[in-house]
Amino acid sequence: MSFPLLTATAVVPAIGAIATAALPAAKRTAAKWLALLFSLLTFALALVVAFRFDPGAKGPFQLTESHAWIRDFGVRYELGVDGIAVALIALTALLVPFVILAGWHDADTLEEATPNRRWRPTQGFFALILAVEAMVVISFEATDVFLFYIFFEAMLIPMYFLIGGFGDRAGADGEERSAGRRSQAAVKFLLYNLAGGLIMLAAVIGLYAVTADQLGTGTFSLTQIVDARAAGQLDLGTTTERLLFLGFFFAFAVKAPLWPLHTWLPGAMSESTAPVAVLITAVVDKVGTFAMLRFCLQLFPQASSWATPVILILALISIVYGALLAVAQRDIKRLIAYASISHFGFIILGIFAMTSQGQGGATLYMVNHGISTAALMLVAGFLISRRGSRLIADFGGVQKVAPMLAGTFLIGGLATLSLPGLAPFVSEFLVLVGTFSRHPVIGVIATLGIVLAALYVLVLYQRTMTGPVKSEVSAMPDLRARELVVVAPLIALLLFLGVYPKPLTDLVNPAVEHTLSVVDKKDPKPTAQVNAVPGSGRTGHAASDQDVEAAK
Amino acid sequence: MISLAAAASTGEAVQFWLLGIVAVVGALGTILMKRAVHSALSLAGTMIVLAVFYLANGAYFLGVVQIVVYTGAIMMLFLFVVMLVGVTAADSLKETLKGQRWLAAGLGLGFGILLIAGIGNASLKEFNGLGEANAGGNVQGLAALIFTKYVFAFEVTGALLITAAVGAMVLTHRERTERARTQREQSEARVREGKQVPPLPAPGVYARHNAVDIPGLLPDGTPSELTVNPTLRARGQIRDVSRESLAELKALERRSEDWLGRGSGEQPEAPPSGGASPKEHKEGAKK
Amino acid sequence: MENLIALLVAAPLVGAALLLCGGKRLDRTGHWLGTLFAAASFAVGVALFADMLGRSADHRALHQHLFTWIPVGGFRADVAFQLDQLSMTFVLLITGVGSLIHVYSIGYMEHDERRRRFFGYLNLFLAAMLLLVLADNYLLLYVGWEGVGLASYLLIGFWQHKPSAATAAKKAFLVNRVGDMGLSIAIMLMFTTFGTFAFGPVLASTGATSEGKLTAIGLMLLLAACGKSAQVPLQSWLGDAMEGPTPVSALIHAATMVTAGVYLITRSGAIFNAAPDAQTAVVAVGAVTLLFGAIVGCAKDDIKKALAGSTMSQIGYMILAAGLGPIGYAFAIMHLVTHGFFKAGLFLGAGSVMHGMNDEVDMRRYGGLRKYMPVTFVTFGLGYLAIIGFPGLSGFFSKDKIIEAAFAKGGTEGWILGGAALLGAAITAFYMTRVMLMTFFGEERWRKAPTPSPDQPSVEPAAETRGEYAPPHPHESPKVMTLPMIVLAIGSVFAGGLFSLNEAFVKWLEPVTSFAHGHPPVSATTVTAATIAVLLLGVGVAWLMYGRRPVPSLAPRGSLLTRAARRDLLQDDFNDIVFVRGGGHLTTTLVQLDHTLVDGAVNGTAASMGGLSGLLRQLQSGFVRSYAVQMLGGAAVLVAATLLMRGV
Amino acid sequence: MNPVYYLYLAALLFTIGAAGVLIRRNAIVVFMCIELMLNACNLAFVTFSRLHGNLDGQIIAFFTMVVAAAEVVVGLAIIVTIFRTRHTASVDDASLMKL
Repeated sequence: MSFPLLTATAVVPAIGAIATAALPAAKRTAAKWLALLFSLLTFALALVVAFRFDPGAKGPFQLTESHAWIRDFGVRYELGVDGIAVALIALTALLVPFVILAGWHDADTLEEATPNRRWRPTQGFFALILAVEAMVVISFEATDVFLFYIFFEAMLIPMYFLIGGFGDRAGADGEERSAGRRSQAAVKFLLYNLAGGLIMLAAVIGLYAVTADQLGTGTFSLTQIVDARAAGQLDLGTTTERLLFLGFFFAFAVKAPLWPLHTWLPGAMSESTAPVAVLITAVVDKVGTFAMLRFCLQLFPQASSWATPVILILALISIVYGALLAVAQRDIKRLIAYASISHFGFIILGIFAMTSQGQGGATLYMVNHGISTAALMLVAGFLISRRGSRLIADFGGVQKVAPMLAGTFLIGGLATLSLPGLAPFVSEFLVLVGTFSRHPVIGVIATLGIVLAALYVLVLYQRTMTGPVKSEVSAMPDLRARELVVVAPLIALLLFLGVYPKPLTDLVNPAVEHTLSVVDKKDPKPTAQVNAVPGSGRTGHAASDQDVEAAK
Repeated sequence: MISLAAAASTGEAVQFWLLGIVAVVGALGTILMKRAVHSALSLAGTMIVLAVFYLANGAYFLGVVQIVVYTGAIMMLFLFVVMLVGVTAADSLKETLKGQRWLAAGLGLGFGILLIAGIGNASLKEFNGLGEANAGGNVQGLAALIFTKYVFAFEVTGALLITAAVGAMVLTHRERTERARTQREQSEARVREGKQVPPLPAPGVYARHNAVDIPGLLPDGTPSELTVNPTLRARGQIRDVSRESLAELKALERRSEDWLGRGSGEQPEAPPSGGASPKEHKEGAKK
Repeated sequence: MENLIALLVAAPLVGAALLLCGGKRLDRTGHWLGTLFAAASFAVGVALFADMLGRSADHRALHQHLFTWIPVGGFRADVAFQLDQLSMTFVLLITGVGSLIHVYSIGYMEHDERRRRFFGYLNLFLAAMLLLVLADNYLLLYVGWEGVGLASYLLIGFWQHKPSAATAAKKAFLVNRVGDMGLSIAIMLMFTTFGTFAFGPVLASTGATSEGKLTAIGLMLLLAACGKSAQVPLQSWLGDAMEGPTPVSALIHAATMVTAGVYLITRSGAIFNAAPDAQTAVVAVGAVTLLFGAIVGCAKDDIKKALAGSTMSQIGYMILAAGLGPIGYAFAIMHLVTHGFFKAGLFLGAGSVMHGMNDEVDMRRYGGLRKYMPVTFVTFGLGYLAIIGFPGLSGFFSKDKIIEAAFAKGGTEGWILGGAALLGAAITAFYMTRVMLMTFFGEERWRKAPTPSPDQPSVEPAAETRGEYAPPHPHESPKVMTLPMIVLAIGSVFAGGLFSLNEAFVKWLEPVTSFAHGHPPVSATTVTAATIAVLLLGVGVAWLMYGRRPVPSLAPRGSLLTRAARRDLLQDDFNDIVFVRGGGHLTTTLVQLDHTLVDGAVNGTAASMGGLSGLLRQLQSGFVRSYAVQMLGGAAVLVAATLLMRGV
Repeated sequence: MNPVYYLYLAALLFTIGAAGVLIRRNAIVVFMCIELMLNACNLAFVTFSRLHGNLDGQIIAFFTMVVAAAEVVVGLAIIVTIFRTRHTASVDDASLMKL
C-alpha cells in the first residue's frame, strides 16, 4: 500500500474548498483561479488513477485502501475502484473545471447585490462546488457501505446551498419571486433526498444487524459481504434481502430520478444556475445510478432480479414520460431536465437488463450523458444569460446573429438525441440491444425514446435558433473565448468517444463482467448458429473471418 | 405495646370506618372549600386521621412523625403562606378552562375505579402482620434499616433537605436592586400622581370608636374607604357603625330640642347615606 | 488497394471539417475547396473501379477493417468497409453526381453569404452517404444512415430564417427517425438472432433461423427504407423537403439519399428472399407509392414539388423491383442509377429555371421559356424523355425491365403489380408532359401580374403584396451551372443503353445480388409495346389538357381528387390531426398530471403533516392544569395497560 | 375486617387529591391536594409493610415524607415569589409555557 492515491483524489478538492472559502472578500478573482487550479489538480490525479488502474487485473477492486475507523460498529475506511468508478471519477474531475469556468461570473451579481463583506458569495460558490466534487469522488471510491452512506448524504448540504443561494436572474417574473421559487426548489431537493437517505439508513443498519447476526462480527465492507455470500456463510433470508434492497434502491432512485420520484429535478435544475444544474444532473445524480450497480446489485443479487420487472417498467415509463414532458416544456432548462429524466430511464433500464451490453451501455451512458448534458446545458446557460430569460418563446433566429452559439447548441442537442457518431449513441444503442436481447418488448418500446428525443431537441432548436431574428436577440454577442474554452473540449470529447469508445469500454467491461458474475446472470445466446464458412455468403468473404469471432 | 395481629380486630374495624369517613370528608373539604384557609384546616384533619391509621398499622414512628412533621410543620407552613398570600385568594370555583372540570371528574373517577379494580383483584388475602418486624421495637427496626440498607438514600435525602432550605431562602429573599427612593422623591412622585398627598385619615368616628376595624365617617355620615386597612376589608372584617352613629345624632338633636323647649318646626331628615353604604360593609356587619 | 476505400469517405469528411470549422477566412475559397474534395473522392472511386474491373467477378469484393468500434461482451461492432460491385455502383453515382452538383452549386449559391457552410454540409452529406454504402455491417450503415439524415436536415433548413424551411427540416428528420427506429430494431433482432450484424455472417446464415424472425427483420428494414426513401406511409416529408436549395433537392432528394432504402433492401436481399411475406409487403409498398407519387405529381403546380412526387413514384418502382427478389434487384439498381442521372438533371433544370425567374416556383407563372433558356430547355427535355421512358433513352430500358419483372412475378399478384407499373408509367408520362408544357411552351404567363389566389399556398405571396409588378427577365444560367446539366443529360440519354448492352449491368451486379431471369406470362415484346402505348396515351392526354388550350395562371378549383392530391392526398392533414394535435394534447395533459398528481401527492403528504402538527399544537394550551389532565390520562392508560397485561 | 380496606381508602384519597389538583386554581390549594395524594401513597405503603410483614414500606413512606417536606418548602417559596411579582396565586395566570 503505497501513496494513498484515492484519498488524495478526494482530499485535494476538499482542501481546495477550504482554501477558497478562507480567502478574504477582496480576493474574488484569486478565489476563482484558486478553485480552478484545485479542480485541475484533481483532474490530474484522476488521470493518474485512470492510468494506474489495470483493467486486466484480478479482483474486483484496485488501488484499495483500508483502515479501521469505528471499530465498535465494524465501520472501515475502505476505498477501492473498479472500472466503472474510474470512469465516473474521471468524468467528475473532468466536468468540474468546466463547471467552474462556466460559472465564472455567476456569483458576481450577488456580490453587487450584497455590499456587506461578511459573507463572500464568490468564495462560497466555488468552495461549495469543490466540496461537492470531493464528496462525489469519495462516494465513488467508497467500498464500505457506511462510508458511502455518509458522503452520499453529506453531498446534499453543499448542493442545497448551491441551488438555493445562486440562481440565474432569468425567472419569468421578478427577482424576489424567483428567489422564493429557488429556495422552494432547494428545500424540495433536500427533503426528497433526505427522505430517501433516511430509508437507506434504516436499510444500512439492518444490513449491519444481519451481518452481525450471521458472521459474528457485523461489517459494512462490500467485498467482505460479497465474499461471505459467495462462500455461503451469509444468507440473508428472502424477505430481509428484499426489504434491504428496497431501502437502498429507494434512495438511489430518488437521487437518479426514477419516474414517480423525479419531481424535484426540474425545479432544482431550472432554478439554479446552469453550471449548478450540470453539477446536479451530470455529477451528483450519477452517484445514484452508480450505487445501483455497485451496491444494489452486488449486495442483494436475488432481490435485484426479483425486483427487475417492476424497475424495468418504471424505467420505461420515465423514458417515455420524461421525453413527452420535455416536448411540452416552455422553459429551456426544464426541458433539458425532463430530457435528463428520460436519459436516466435509459441508464436504469440498462443496469437492470442484466446483460453485459445493457450494463456496459449504462455505464457508458452515465459518462456520455454527463458530457452531452454538460455541453447542452452550459451553452443554454450562455444563451439564457445573454437574453435574461429562460422561456423558449423569448428566443428566435439566434442562429443568424450568433452562429457559433447556435452551432454548439445544435451539436449538444444532437448528442442529446444520440446521433450516431456522437458518444451517446454508442451507449444508448448498447442499452437498447442489451435490453432487447432479454426483454424484446421493453426494448422495442424504449426505442420510441429515440423518436421523442429527436422531437424535443429539434423543436427546441427550431424555436430558439431558427426563424426570423427577434428584436431582443438581434444584438446578442457570439461565444466569447472563455465560453468557447468551456464548450469546445466537451464537443471534441463527444466526437472522440463517439468514434472510438474502446478505451472506455475496455475500462468498463471487466467490472461489468464481475457485477454480472455476482448477480450470476449470463448473456442470452443467439438463437441461430452462424455458419460463416467463406464463400457461403455471397457478400464480404474478407469480412466473414473476423465476423466469425465477432459472432462468438 | 400491642403486637399487631395479621387480621385486624373489630375495634380497629370500628375505628377504621369512623375515621375513614372523617378522612374522606376532610379530603373532599380540601378540594371543595372556597377559602384556602378552610382547605388547609380540613387537610390537616385528614392528616391527623391518617396518623392514627399509621399507628393502627403498627407504624408508630411514622404516626408520630406524621403528626409532628406534617400536621405540625408542613401544614403550619401552609397556613403561614396562606396568611402571607391568600387573604384575597378566595378563588371562585367557576371553571375557566373549557371542559376541564368534566375531564377532571371523569378521569378522576376512571382512575379511581382502575385503582380499586387493581387492588380488588390483587391477591391480598393473607396478612403476615408486623409482629416479628416490630419485635425489637418499631423505631429500632426502622433505624436499623435506615442506617444499613437505606443509608445512602438517607444521606441523599439529607442533601436534598439542605438544598431545599437554601433554595427556599434564595427564592424568597429579595435583593434590593435599585437605590431606595428618598422621601423627597417619594413626595414629589405622590404629588405628581396627584393621589392622596396627605397621610391617610384615621379610623374611628368622632373619637368615640377608636378600633382599627371601624371606618371613619365622612361629614355626611357615610363611612370612608380610606380609613381602614384593605386587608381587613378583603377579609370582610369591618364593623360599620355609621347607622348607629346617625341614630345617636338624631336622638341628640331631639333631646336638645326638648331641652330648649322649642316647637319642632323643621326636623332635619336622616341622610339616606346609610343605605348607600358599600356592599361589603353590609356583610361585614352581618358577621 | 483496399486501403484506398477509407479515403473515399475521408476526403469529403476532411472537407466538411475544414469548411465548417474553418471560419471566415475560407469564405472566398470555400466552395472550390468543397468541390475539390468531392472530386477527389470521385477520382478515388474511379481508380478503385478500374482496379475492380481488372479482377474476376468472384474476387471483386474488397474489404478494409479499420478498427473495432464497440466491443462489449458478445456485442462487437467494427468500423470496416466493404467494397463490392453494389457499393461500387453507388460510390460512382454518389461521387459523380455529387461532384457535378457541387460544381452547379458554385453558380447557384453565388449570392448566398453562407455558401461556405453550404458546401461544408454537402461534403458532410457525401461522407455520410459513402459511409452508408461502404459499411460492412448494419450498425455502421446505421451511422451513415443517420448521417445523411442529419445532412439533409441541415440542408433542407439551410435558409433557416424561413420558418417553412426550418419546419420542413424538422419534419424530414422526425419522419426519418421513425424509419431509423425500424432499422435499429432490425439490428437488435439480428444481434439476438445471429449474435452479429455484419453483412457476411448474417446474410450467409439466413437458413439457420425461423422464417418468422426473418420476416420481422425484413419488415423492420422495410420500415427503415420507407422512412428514408419517402415511401408510403412515411412519404410526407419529401414534398416539404423541397424548401431546401435546389441542388440539395437534386443530390439528396432525387439522386442519392432517397434511394438508400433501395440499397438497404437490395443489400439485405438474402433476408427478403427467405421471407416471402416481407417481400409481399415490399412490393405492396412499392406499388402503392408509385401510384401515390404519380398522382401527387399530377396535381402540384410547384415545379419542384411536382418533381418530388415523381421522385417518390420512381423510387416506388425501384422498391417494387427490389421486392420482386432476384428477378428484380439488378433492375432496381439499374433504374436507380438512370433515375439518378435524369432526375438530377431535371432538378438542376428546374433550379436553373428558378434562377432565371427570380426563384418563382409556380409553373402557372412560367410558360414559353424555351426561347429564353435554350440549354436548360434541351437538357430538361432530354431528362423528360428519359423519365417517361421514351424508347432508346435510359429510362426506357430500366423501367421497361421493371414492368416485365413485375409481370413475371406470376399469378394474379404479377398481373396486379404489372398493371400498377403500367398505370404508373402512363401517369408519369402525363405529369411530366404537363410540367414540360407548362414550363417551356404556351404563352408567357409571367409577363402579367399574378392575381391573388386563395387555395394556392405555393404561390410566392411577396409578388402581390408589392404594389407594382416587375416581370422577371428570364435568362440562361452561367456555364458553371449549365455544364453539369449537360453532363447529366448525356448520362440520362445513354446510361440505360450502355447498361443493357448484353445485360452488362446485370452481369456486373450478379455476384452480389443473385439474378434470375423472370418469365412474364406475356412475351417481353408485348410488355414493351404496352409500355410505349400507355406512354403515348399519357403524353397525348397531357397535350390535350395543357398543350392545346392555354393554362390558367390561377389554379382552377379542380376535382376532388385534384384537390386531395394538391394536399398530398390528405397525408399531412392526417399527420397534423393525429400526431401533431393529438400529441400536443397528450403532452399538455401529462404536464398537468405531473404537476397535480405526481408532484401533488408529495406536496399533499407534506401539507397533511403540517395540518396534523397544527392540530396537536392545540393541546399545548400552556395551562398547567390541562397538562395535568393529560398526565393523569396517561397515568390512567398506564394503569389500565398494566392491569390488562396481568390479564384482568 | 381486612386491612385491605386501607388500600381502598388510600386509592380514594389519592383520586380525590388528583381531582383537586385538576380542579382548583389556587396554587396553594393545588399544593395541598398534592400533599393529600402523597399521604394517600404513604398510607398505602404503610399498609403494604404490614401486609408483607417487613418495615421497608414504612421506610419508603418515611422518605416520602422527607421529600414532601423539601418539596413543600421550595414550592411554597416559589408561590410566594410568583405572588410577589404577579399579585396572584392562580395557576392559570402562569400560562407562559405556551409560545
